Amino acid sequence: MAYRENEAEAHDEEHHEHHIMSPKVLIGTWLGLMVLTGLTVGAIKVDFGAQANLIVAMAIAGAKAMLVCLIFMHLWFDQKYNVMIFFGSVIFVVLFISITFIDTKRNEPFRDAYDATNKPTPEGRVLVEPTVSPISTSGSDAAAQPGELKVPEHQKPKVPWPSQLPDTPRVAPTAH
Amino acid sequence: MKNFSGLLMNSSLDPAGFWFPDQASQNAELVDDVYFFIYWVSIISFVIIVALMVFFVRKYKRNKPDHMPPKQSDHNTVLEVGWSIPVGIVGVILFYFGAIGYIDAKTPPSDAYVVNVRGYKWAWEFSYPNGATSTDLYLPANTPIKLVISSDDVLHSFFVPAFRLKQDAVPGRYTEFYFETKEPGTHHMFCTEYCGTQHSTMGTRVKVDPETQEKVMDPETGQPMVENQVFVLPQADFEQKLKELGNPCEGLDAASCGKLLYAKKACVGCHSVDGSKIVGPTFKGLWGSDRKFADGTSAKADENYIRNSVLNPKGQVVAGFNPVMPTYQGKLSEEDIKSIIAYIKSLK
Amino acid sequence: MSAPAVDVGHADYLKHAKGILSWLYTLDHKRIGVMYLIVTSVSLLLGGAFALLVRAELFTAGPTIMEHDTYNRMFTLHGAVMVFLFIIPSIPAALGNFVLPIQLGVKDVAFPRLNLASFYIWVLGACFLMWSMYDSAIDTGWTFYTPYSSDNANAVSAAAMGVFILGFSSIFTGINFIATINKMRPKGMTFFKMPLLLWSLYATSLIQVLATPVLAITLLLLTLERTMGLGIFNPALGGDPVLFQHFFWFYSHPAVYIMVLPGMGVISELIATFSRKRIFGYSFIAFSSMAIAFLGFLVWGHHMFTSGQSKTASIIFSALTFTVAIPSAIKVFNWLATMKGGAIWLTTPMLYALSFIWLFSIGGLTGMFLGTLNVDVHLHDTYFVVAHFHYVMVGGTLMALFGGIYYWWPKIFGRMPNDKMGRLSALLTFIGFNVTFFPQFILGSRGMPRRYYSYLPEFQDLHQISTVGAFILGVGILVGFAGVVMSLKNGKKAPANPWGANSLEWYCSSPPPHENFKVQPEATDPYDFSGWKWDKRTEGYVRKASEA
Amino acid sequence: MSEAAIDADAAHEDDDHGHHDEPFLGHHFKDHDHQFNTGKLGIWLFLGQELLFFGGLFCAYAIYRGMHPEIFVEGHHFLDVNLGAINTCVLLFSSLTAAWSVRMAQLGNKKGLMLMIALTIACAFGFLGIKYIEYSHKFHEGILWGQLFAPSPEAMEHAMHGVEANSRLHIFFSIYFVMTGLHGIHVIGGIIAYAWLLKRAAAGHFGPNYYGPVDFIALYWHLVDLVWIFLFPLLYLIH
Repeated sequence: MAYRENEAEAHDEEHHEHHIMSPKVLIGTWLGLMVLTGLTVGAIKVDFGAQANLIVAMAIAGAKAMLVCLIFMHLWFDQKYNVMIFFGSVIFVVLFISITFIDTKRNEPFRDAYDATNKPTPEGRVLVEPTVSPISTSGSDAAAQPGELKVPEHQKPKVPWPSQLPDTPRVAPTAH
Repeated sequence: MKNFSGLLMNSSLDPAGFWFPDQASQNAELVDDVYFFIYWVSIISFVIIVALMVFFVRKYKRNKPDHMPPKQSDHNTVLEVGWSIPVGIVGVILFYFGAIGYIDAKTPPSDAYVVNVRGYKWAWEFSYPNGATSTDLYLPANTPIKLVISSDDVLHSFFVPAFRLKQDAVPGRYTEFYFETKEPGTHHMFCTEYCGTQHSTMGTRVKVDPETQEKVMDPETGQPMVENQVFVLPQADFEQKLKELGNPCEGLDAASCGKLLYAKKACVGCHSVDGSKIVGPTFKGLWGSDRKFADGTSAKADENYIRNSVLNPKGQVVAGFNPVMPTYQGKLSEEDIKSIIAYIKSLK
Repeated sequence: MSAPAVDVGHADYLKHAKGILSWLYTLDHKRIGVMYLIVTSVSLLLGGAFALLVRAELFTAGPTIMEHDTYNRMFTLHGAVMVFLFIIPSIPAALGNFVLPIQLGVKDVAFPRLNLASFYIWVLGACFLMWSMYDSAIDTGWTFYTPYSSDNANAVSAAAMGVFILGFSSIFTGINFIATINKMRPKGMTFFKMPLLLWSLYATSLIQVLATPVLAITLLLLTLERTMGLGIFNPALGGDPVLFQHFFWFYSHPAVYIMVLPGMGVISELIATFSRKRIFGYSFIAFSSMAIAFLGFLVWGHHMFTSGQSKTASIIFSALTFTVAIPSAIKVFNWLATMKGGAIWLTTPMLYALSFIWLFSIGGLTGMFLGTLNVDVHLHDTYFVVAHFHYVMVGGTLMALFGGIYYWWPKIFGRMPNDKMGRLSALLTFIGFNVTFFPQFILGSRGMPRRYYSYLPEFQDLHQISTVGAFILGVGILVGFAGVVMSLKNGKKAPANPWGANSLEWYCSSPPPHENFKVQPEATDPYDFSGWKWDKRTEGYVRKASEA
Repeated sequence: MSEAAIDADAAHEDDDHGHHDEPFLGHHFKDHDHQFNTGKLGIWLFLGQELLFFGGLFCAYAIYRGMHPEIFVEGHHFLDVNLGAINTCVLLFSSLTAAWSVRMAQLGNKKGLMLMIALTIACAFGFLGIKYIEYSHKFHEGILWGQLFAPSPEAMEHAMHGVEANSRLHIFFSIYFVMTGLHGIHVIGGIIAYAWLLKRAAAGHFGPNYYGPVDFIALYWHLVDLVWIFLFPLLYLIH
């Protein structure tokens, strides 16, 4: 393998160990995975609180994933670059999910307000009696809508203002 | 082309007038200031880059194919870091002022006057706190305004260049922005999020006579007239306008009221009254005719049929047309529908 | 270090095997590269034809030559064909496939079958896209925004599946390039001795591998939404249309760098070769490619400042956006510094490279307007944006592609391209491009929204200038193609190294032999041009006697 | 299949210019190690893109779970934890056999290799069988995705005990069916790859010098397992 000696930079990288897993390690890992599976199923009997439940479940899944990655996929013995690719991809997934999540979470009130009057169902949105005024969702003061303008009493609204919606629910157009 | 050279002449006196429409909101001032800061930074950088490029090309020309430049300098870390720093500083400045203006436009004061904006294919509908609605936007002058925007069908985007503001109308949620109007004036508005066939007519557009489908010309200037605009009115005029909008059909018979609604509620975009086919079937000769539907059934065009077609347009799609019409449930009252039926009846 | 001997005398790859089947079944990266070059060029002409129809329609304010719906289909097809069929595969898959293994001195890319598979996946994806055109043609814009695309009678599903498939072509090319560069570099070529084109292709490939799958899943969900009523993006069913935009731009912003990074790599090669001077700030250019690739993943939200995205997210994305300005600026400055004190030879490829710098500078600088939050709120979705990204993508990629084609054409086909036509084409595209797109900055600032079939009369003058420019640009591109294609018939026979460049591809004959090199040569210093002297007889450069 | 393409390439045999003494060594590689390392890098890159591909679905999951946690609590009542747990065990066992098949190939044990591959394929079919039971049960009760979500009153009563379901419940099932469905398609892809491998193993292609394809397909199979390791608690184990 003459080419290796000449590639100073790649010397260690290219050295492949042909690591063979012993039956003990393989079976042991598998047993570990089975135990963790039992643990995660068992954990639903215990309530740690809504957030903590998810964290416990994900922690166990993470531990199982690490076992599979490091031993079954022999990442523990693999070249550094392959490890980097895999965990690099994980980092990009996390970035993608977390940034999108931050945005969506912060917009929740704007959607909830809309849902309050237009309920989404498999058949398409259905108008319902509103419980909150959408105008109040911006975070600013809800009481101050019309400002100083005086509206004549006799003028009845022709089109429902979001806080004055019709009594009967109606079915909005469906997607298809 | 004549106009363009005229505009160029103009620009030497007033670059803002060349690049931008009027400033009609407090927000516009900051936007323009930041814009022109970047504008000058860009022009200076660009001139330097191109001047150097041209200078090098002329000065360091290859005289003969074997000409080898004597010095092969390959890097200079101080220089590299040095020219990155100004880029970074400009970036920080721009980010700061951009964010300030943006946060401002997203943070309405509690006493802002609220107008609801609803986009649908292919028109805007503005509703005011008294329940009045309009297809033009009327705003009081020198007042803080908050627009609460929503959409009935697909994404739209409400854009008023003179306010330097735009915001998407997203179905399933409310979006909003705030600004403060300045002096009374008339401005354009647009839809800037692509929304289908008539996207380009959703907003200020050239006025077309609903009956002849001809452009309407301004008798004084000879230029085409436009409709669907933003009117910033003095406070008193604004209140007067709101009253009128509250009851558009006052004093009109049913068919005339229907004709008014036909224009106002954007029926005009898809249904002609002269027999031509636009997006939907024409209204001319509709009344009493036999309608053949895409699913093979048919019906006679009577009150019931028209009412159904308005409220549940996808239920009975006439053969040869696409089911694109949105429902007008909630947008037209029972009275309105009767007026429209009367109008269709009158179109023999 | 002794330089590899110029390798001449084996049967070249074009003559190695005959018949159409020897092309269709070929595993040779050079032939695959040539096939990509042909199909992407056809795509460019097709997309260009759509563009001219769009511009012709916009010549007058009202209806000019087509209906609303036809216009909407034309601009959508222009975008979809140009982005997915042309820009993304053009430089990496066509030029990259040809040049990358030879620059490494290897016989082929790491996975030749996968390479051919990528090509046929591309063809399959393109067929889906064509079928969707034949069926009813999409009118959603190339961005497929929901809910317009989820509730639309047109052939969106077919087109979305086409783009889904094209994505896999892109992913596999990326995998192939990364594996090749990582594992098959010749003796003596460390990462920091690679030609800069390889760095930019490496960065591009990383983006292709990491971003494209997200587009794939997005379009799959969109298709399922349309065919099976899934409702993840459709607000009528409780879905979130803004979520679609997050998904879409997580791919499509990095995709902008898939489009422009390879172009930057080509320009780095051209500037150094034609200045006959070591590239200035090698490691800064190399790192800036990687920095752009990484930062490109973190700024997708700047396409969504007005979309209903939250304030917080917009502010974060705006801040991150400005960080991309630094590596981009570094590249431009380094190119200028390379030219300083060089021996500049104004060949056709160099003219393209210079117009790249001009156009890319405008594209980059106008990016600052759009990264600034409150200014973007005004400019978003107007012609300003249209002009900006055309300056980057067309000014960037198209100029670099033509520069690259004229530069490597002698290597690919063994014929010198027609220099006069090349220069004419460089001039025409440059003028046509600026006349087309500069007025659009003015239009955009004044508030002219994009994707408009008709517009207010006051915008008409600028639109007419733009349309005239588009036709000049079209002529320029046709002349450019004519200049190279005609050389196949009557072009002068190309020497092995017509430009005096020193990366490995210039060490094998033009066109290269079937397996490039009998044995993998040792690495050369790609930016040391001193070993070559002009040879009058072949009108090319040959190794100086002392080293030959 | 893409992973098969990488494997095929790692064994790129080209009649006119291969290494004539080495039937499975590509002409452009220096030796088997070089070929193996390159192929391995290729498959890891492929797995990286698979992660991002599933990442989109996990993102959709995270968004909706963040917005509407109630639909996940309600939705999981419709799923059978026992079947999910059994399927997890089946997949974990197949991962063991997949890892063992690599060991067998490295040792040059042809019979053992074929046995392990056959066991892996059997587990994959077992997994799909159980999935079929789950799916057909749901189809039967009208528990479908998105717009088609129309559960029978009995199914509703069984899961919700008379409590009115959230109006967005159908989105849980959209996510459930897309995630498990795409995972199922990956399982089918794995079966095809393993069938190809079985044929080559029977022909005696693999040994200590050349076992790249066995290793690469096992890596792919472990990734399919990894995805399920997360899907199981995210979809079935909610409370």
